Amino acid sequence: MTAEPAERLTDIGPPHFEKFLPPVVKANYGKWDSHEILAPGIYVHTAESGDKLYTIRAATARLISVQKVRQFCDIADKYCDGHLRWTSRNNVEFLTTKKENVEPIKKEIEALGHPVGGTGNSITNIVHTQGWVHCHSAATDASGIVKAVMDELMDEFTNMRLPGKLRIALACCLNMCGAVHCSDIAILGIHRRAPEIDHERLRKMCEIPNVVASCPTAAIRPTSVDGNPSVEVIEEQCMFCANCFTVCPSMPLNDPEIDGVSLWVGGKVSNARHEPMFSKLAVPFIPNNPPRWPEVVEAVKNLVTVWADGARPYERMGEWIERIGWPRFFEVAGIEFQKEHIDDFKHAVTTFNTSTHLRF
Amino acid sequence: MTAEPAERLTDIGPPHFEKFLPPVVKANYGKWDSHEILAPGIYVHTAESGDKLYTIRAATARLISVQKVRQFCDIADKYCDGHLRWTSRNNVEFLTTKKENVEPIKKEIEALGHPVGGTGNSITNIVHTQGWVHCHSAATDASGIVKAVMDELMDEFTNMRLPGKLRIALACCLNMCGAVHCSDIAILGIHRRAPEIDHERLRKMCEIPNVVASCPTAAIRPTSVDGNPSVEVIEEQCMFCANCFTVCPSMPLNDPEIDGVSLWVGGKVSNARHEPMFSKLAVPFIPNNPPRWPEVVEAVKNLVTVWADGARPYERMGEWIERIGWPRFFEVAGIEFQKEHIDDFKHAVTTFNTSTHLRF
Amino acid sequence: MADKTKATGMLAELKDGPYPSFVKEIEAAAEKNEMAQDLIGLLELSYNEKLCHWKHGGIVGVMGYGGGVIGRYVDVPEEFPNVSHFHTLRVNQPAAWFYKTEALRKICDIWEERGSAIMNIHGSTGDIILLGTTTAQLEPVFSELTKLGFDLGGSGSVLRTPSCCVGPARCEWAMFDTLKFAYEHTMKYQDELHRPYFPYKFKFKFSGCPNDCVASIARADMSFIGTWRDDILVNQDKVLWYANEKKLDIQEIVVDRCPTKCMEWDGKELHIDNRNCSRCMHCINVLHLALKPGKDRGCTILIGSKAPILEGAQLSSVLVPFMRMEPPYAEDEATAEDLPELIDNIWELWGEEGKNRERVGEFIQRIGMGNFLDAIGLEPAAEMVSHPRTNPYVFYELGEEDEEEEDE
Amino acid sequence: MADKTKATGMLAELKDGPYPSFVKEIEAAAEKNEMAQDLIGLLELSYNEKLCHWKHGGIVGVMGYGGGVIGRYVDVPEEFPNVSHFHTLRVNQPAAWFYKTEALRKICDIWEERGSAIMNIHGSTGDIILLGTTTAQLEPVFSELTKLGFDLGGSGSVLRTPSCCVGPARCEWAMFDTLKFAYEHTMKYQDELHRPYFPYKFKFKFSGCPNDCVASIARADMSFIGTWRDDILVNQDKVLWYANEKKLDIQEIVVDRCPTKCMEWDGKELHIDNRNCSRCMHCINVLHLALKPGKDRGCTILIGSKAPILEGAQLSSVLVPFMRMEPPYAEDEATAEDLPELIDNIWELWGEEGKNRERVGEFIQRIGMGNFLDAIGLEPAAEMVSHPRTNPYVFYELGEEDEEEEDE
Ligand code: SRM
Ligand code: SRM
Ligand code: SRM
Ligand code: SRM
Ligand code: SF4
Ligand code: SF4
Ligand code: SF4
Ligand code: SF4
Ligand code: SF4
Ligand code: SF4
Ligand code: SF4
Ligand code: SF4
Repeated sequence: MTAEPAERLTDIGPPHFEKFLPPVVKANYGKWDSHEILAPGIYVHTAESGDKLYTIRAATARLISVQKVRQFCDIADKYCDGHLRWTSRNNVEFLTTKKENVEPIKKEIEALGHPVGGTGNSITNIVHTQGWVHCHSAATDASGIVKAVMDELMDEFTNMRLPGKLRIALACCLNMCGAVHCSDIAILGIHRRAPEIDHERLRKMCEIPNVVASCPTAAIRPTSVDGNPSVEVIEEQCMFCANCFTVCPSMPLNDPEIDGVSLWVGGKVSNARHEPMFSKLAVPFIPNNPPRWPEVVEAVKNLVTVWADGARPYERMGEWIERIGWPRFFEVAGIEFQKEHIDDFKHAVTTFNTSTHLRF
Repeated sequence: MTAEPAERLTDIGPPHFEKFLPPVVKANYGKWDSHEILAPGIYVHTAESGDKLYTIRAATARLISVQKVRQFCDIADKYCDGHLRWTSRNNVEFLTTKKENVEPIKKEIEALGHPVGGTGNSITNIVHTQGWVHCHSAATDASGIVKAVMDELMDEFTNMRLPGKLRIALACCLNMCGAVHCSDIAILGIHRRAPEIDHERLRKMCEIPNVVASCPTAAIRPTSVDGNPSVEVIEEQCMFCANCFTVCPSMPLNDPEIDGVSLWVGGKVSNARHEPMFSKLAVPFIPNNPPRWPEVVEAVKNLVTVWADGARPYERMGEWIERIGWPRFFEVAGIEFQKEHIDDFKHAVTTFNTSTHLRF
Repeated sequence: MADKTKATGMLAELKDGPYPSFVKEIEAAAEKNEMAQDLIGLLELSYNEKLCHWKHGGIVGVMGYGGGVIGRYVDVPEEFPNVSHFHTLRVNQPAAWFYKTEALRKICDIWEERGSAIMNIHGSTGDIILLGTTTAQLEPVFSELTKLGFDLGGSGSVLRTPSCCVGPARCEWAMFDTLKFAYEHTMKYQDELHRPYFPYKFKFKFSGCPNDCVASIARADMSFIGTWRDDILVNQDKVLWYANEKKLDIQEIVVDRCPTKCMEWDGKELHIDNRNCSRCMHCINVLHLALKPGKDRGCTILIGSKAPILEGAQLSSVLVPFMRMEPPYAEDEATAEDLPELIDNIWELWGEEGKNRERVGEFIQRIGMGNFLDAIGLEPAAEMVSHPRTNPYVFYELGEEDEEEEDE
Repeated sequence: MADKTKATGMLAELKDGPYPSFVKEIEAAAEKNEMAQDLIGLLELSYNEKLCHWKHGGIVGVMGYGGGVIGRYVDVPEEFPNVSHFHTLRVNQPAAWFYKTEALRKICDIWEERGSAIMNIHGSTGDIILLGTTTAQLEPVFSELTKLGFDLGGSGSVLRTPSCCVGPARCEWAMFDTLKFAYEHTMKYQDELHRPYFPYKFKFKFSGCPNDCVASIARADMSFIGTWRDDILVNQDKVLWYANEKKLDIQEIVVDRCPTKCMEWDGKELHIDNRNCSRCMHCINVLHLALKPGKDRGCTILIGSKAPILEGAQLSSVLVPFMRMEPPYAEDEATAEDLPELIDNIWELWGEEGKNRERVGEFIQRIGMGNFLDAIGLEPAAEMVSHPRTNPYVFYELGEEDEEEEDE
């Protein structure tokens, strides 16, 4: 490492969390006794000491301007001694020990356009990724679909009338930065065409062995084009994962008419009742239809509805489907079961129905 | 094909089954109404017509002399109008419409040394294979272990006091002709050393590409030995499946001190309650100890006992273990969990515990 | 010299005990048969050395057949010349293993004269195994067997001897005629059974109901398992009889063990939500005098089970969720009339594209179930999987619509 | 020209509706910020063309760090010169995302001056994402951030920014101090976080209980999830209160949903067979005023989860069934004192033998879990698997005993 100017700070890490904890949290750290949800988005935690902490949770778009952050800060300064936090699903939370502050906070944050809710058996914020706002990999936008879907589902954010929690996530490509692979409903951007190779640029920018190694299905082979070393893609072996593109920019897969979105269902993360589960393919393909992706919104809404109608209390999407069986799920959801639904990757054989357990 | 003598019969297939069905079966074919187990090994089927058919089931060793078959025939001629059958697990069954024949048949067959039983919630005959009696692949004997184990478990053949059915199977090598892969308890002959290559004979007898292709782990590579083409085995990659030996006799794996037996538990075939399940590794290795394999007998007996003690009515071995969890199974069975138990073949990752569901 | 007809040493220790002794069987045969005598000696050697003494078989068989005989040679022929050749013949059993003594006695006679006088009744696939004879005796044995009306079963890369459960012959739960289908499939495919046209072995097994008494789901490349589609027939009086007379705890033993939890019991009536019943048979098995499968019967066809070599063991998986196996056949459903075509399509595809020694289950793994279905002309059905894929590695095929858009 | 600070066309349609609009956020930023203005235009272009307009980043960053910045360039720089460079900085969040307004406002000031005035609170890994600036601004932003006490988070083949649930700060179920462990692991491994020593990325996440509110089991190479070993604490009066006052159907909602069926409810008392409880949290979640986790607390450590690229997605699997995370540490159990060594051993092994871009979960798949355990010095435990192997393809290692016998 080169010598650095004396005053340059590095490797200092984040601020110690204690600097930011509200006094009531410090005082009762690790000694909380119970919580109760008072209303959607509003809960109170009671410590063994008897101290109480009220939390008001509101939706945010995650993509947020400094102006808005300052407005949040204004509320926190006014009611919360300057304390606030965000949740693991990008909702903002205001923390106060004063019960009388709860309603004013709710009013002010809602006035800013941020509905309060997302607690208990509701649909909370969608975990999502960059999309066309920042990523070169995106097969679809992130923020736009999320906005359109949440607009439609907002009543389930501000109410707690669902059978259980429902977690939606979106990732704009198979890299799955939104970790959609374990969500009740996952929205996933997909390519459906093999990379187009720009041999000229590839020669300059990419290491051929790395490119070849990047392909999970061994679809990429070294070859020579016009006397120069390059690669070729065996199209029948390509399943459009874009890992080659991650490694080598000269192999883009984007295509406005071919790219789109797939929907996945029945994943979960918590260990409550059922072990964590992966999401499974429900709708293989919906075209990109900006700005409001109406087909995606409708399909997600439909999934929420059939689940809400069919599930027993506390049954998450995947638990409900396991109880009724996948054939019945496809039936009630009105989705046609297709070739795409049948696994053909490495562990495919472990997903086959090796029994005569069938419902007719 | 060469011309055949005119009288030579081929492709005639087996006799039509109707030739061998007892009259009462023909009369009530497909019209049976119900059955009842009157005593271990003895059951009656009642037809819609009211006709009754009594069945007396007795153990046989499967490996049987013509003399014994004739003795069975004598009994069948005397009491059953010459009708008898074998079951899918190699027990012999005498069929009669006369209730008064039941006891005499039982007496006579028992007098021949063939106990009556194997019905209902019992341990029926062990499905097994050739072993040292006939197969070149055998890592252990079949008939000997079966005899020793069944001698020990005979009380569970002649009684019906177990929680559910318990099916034991034995295969003398990984080819698993006994299809032990779905048994409550499976006894499996195993090699534990890589093949020794007889390069001289290999050259004459085996096709090198076939040999190379036969290895599931790609442990076999073409090489040349003393200037002649042959193969070599990368020992760390060999897991002793002997598939190369099946294809090429010059690669034997047999070794008196290294070969032995492993035990597997919790498989099932029927769809009753739980879907069919594979058996899972319980005891990785027990040395061959003829003539009575006392360690194997003891280990099997122990498995039967812990299951019989712990299972609820109708819970098969695998269902019981699933309920109590594998860690508890290893604990109550007194078996040490070892590296060998952890899968490392193709779908290994699907067998890992991806939850915090743990019992302490 | 010791008496060659008697086991001494280690083997003798396997003569005692309540379970029938295979050693005594060999001894019985050995009284008049020299092959059986040498088998005793050879086995004793194996027991002492903990080693088997058989060598690979090479190609032996009967004329015109590619299977049915397993060749076997001993590696110590000097010591045991009578088993120096010791080939087995697999004799195709009659469906469901029913016999008349007459036929059995004749087989015994043939085998006493021309073989070891020892057999397996039955082998794991279902054949009668005639255990050990010389090459010279193969044709004569075959000729006498066929005269008696018996033929050889399968071995090698052929259709293996089909087998079936006792089914309609003695079981009230047989949802289709297992014996008939086993017999007919054996007869129709005699050529495939005797001559190795396939990449590897192929097995059919037929079980009349989900209890699967021939282990078809674990041991057949194509498994036929009876089932029903309508409601379970309930005789409530008999249910009460089980509860009151037999003191059977219906809640614990039946209702709580139901895998889909689709039953309710209020102490008086048993209610079944048949739409959610997965036809597991448990309640019927236990309350068999009170419950019976429905009347709309047929079978589920599954594909691909096998032992571990090469790619790991497989269970069969659903290929046709429901097929009617008897008339009247409706137009819009899968029926036994479609079976020959289905089988042909599978064999044709696997025959052409299967690798040497690749079972059909492994073949499907390699090419993908979706592609397999496409190629044999079956529609995908959700019943085929326990759940849809979890990985996003989908080989999307662009539809016409997409292609057009692409051209724009 | 149109007003560059306002979305028109397609984007404008995303301004209505009850959910907060990201378009309005960009507009707000755009009032004073030219980067934000060009972002509106660029996004509108993407919406119209259904295509993203970003190119790969190349290597940009702050001096001495190998991560923390994602480089990004637009492919239409002529049209949108203000986003021609548009790199993001990942700023390491404080544990559990607690802030004081003072700090947040200062970050806003920095970012308004030197970046796009747009950010993500938070990114999927947990960082504050400062969304878009020029190469020239990277060092100044970094310098101002560090002066404020903030540092960059991870990107590339480094330890990624650890994250944790709110845990003991506000949750009664935190079975260990998630904030403390997240903070300490962030501080201890600053070097690994900023400099790419690894084959690929590595993530730590800490959840206080099996509810796993940071999705650690799905999104962390090493997942720490709180649990307990002793009995669930039951307040029977409060259980009755739920039953009688809250009219909660304890049988259906709690007992029937218990995955191990280890509970009984007779209308008066709730009985738990704790030996069979799998610590799923369900009953505690529902009856939270009546039931509490036991007092013998610690965490389960799991390894290997990740998104699908390359070998398919994985969930983390059990590595250490139970580790005590606070004193007093007993001699004979796994405790947090063993953690540094465990982590070192894993990193060393994976660092040496992992392939380029091979996550630790994939590495374990490749070398085998058993070998992995051997190499890092952990004993195999039945808790690590959902069931033992079903295939007989065991790489037996001959023990000394066997070897001797072999030599004989
Ligand atoms: C604030 C937050 C933690 C944080 O550090 O930020 C949090 C906080 C709480 N969670 Fe959570 N969970 C939070 C993300 C999660 C996640 C992670 C995720 O969704 O990505 C999960 C796993 C989700 C999954 O399984 O896919 C999660 C699964 C749970 C569960 C299990 C629910 C289930 O039945 O599966 C509970 C138990 C319950 O609600 O009864 C729970 C319960 C709780 C409680 C009641 C714990 C407590 O006593 O304080 C907290 C608030 C009440 C409520 O209803 O929201 N929390 N919780 C996260 C809020 C996210 C949001 O803005 O909506
Ligand atoms: C005779 C035989 C069929 C044949 O064609 O030969 C047969 C006959 C019957 N079986 Fe079976 N099963 C026969 C092999 C099997 C097999 C195959 C095997 O073991 O290889 C299975 C699958 C085993 C498994 O799951 O691993 C089998 C699983 C069942 C079941 C399901 C039991 C369960 O709870 O899992 C039943 C139902 C029951 O017993 O209540 C059943 C029930 C019956 C009934 C009661 C059916 C009936 O109404 O006649 C028959 C006799 C009573 C009894 O208790 O044995 N049969 N049965 C086979 C006797 C084998 C023997 O000698 O012991
Ligand atoms: C005789 C029999 C065992 C017995 O004692 O009952 C038998 C014996 C042999 N089997 Fe088998 N198999 C026998 C039923 C089975 C079964 C069970 C079944 O059919 O239900 C299986 C498991 C199911 C399956 O098909 O996968 C079976 C799976 C194998 C395999 C592994 C095949 C695989 O794909 O995994 C091999 C190896 C091979 O084919 O190369 C094999 C190979 C062999 C060979 C030919 C040995 C070899 O390596 O070439 C054995 C000859 C033994 C001998 O010297 O007599 N045998 N074999 C069974 C046939 C008797 C009969 O016709 O009735
Ligand atoms: C910013 C962020 C998405 C977001 O909007 O929140 C993100 C953005 C990118 N991720 Fe990610 N990942 C982000 C969290 C994740 C997560 C979630 C998590 O950490 O909990 C995952 C799934 C979990 C995991 O680690 O597997 C994730 C799995 C990937 C992968 C697939 C890795 C794999 O092993 O399967 C890639 C591809 C790669 O590494 O080459 C990737 C690659 C990328 C790259 C760098 C694109 C690339 O191909 O090089 C993206 C840059 C986008 C951009 O232009 O800004 N990102 N990425 C997240 C980081 C923010 C933060 O620091 O807080
Ligand atoms: S999911 Fe794909 S497109 Fe979206 S941010 Fe991550 S890498 Fe970029
Ligand atoms: S997109 Fe994926 S499958 Fe296709 S060539 Fe690239 S790396 Fe291979
Ligand atoms: S299991 Fe192996 S040793 Fe036994 S008969 Fe079959 S092939 Fe031969
Ligand atoms: S025994 Fe099996 S693993 Fe070993 S070399 Fe032979 S085929 Fe390969
Ligand atoms: S499989 Fe079913 S029909 Fe066949 S014998 Fe067994 S119980 Fe009866
Ligand atoms: S057959 Fe099985 S699934 Fe159907 S009701 Fe009976 S026990 Fe339940
Ligand atoms: S993971 Fe557990 S301890 Fe952490 S916030 Fe969620 S419920 Fe509380
Ligand atoms: S924590 Fe889960 S497993 Fe344990 S008793 Fe409660 S519901 Fe049952």
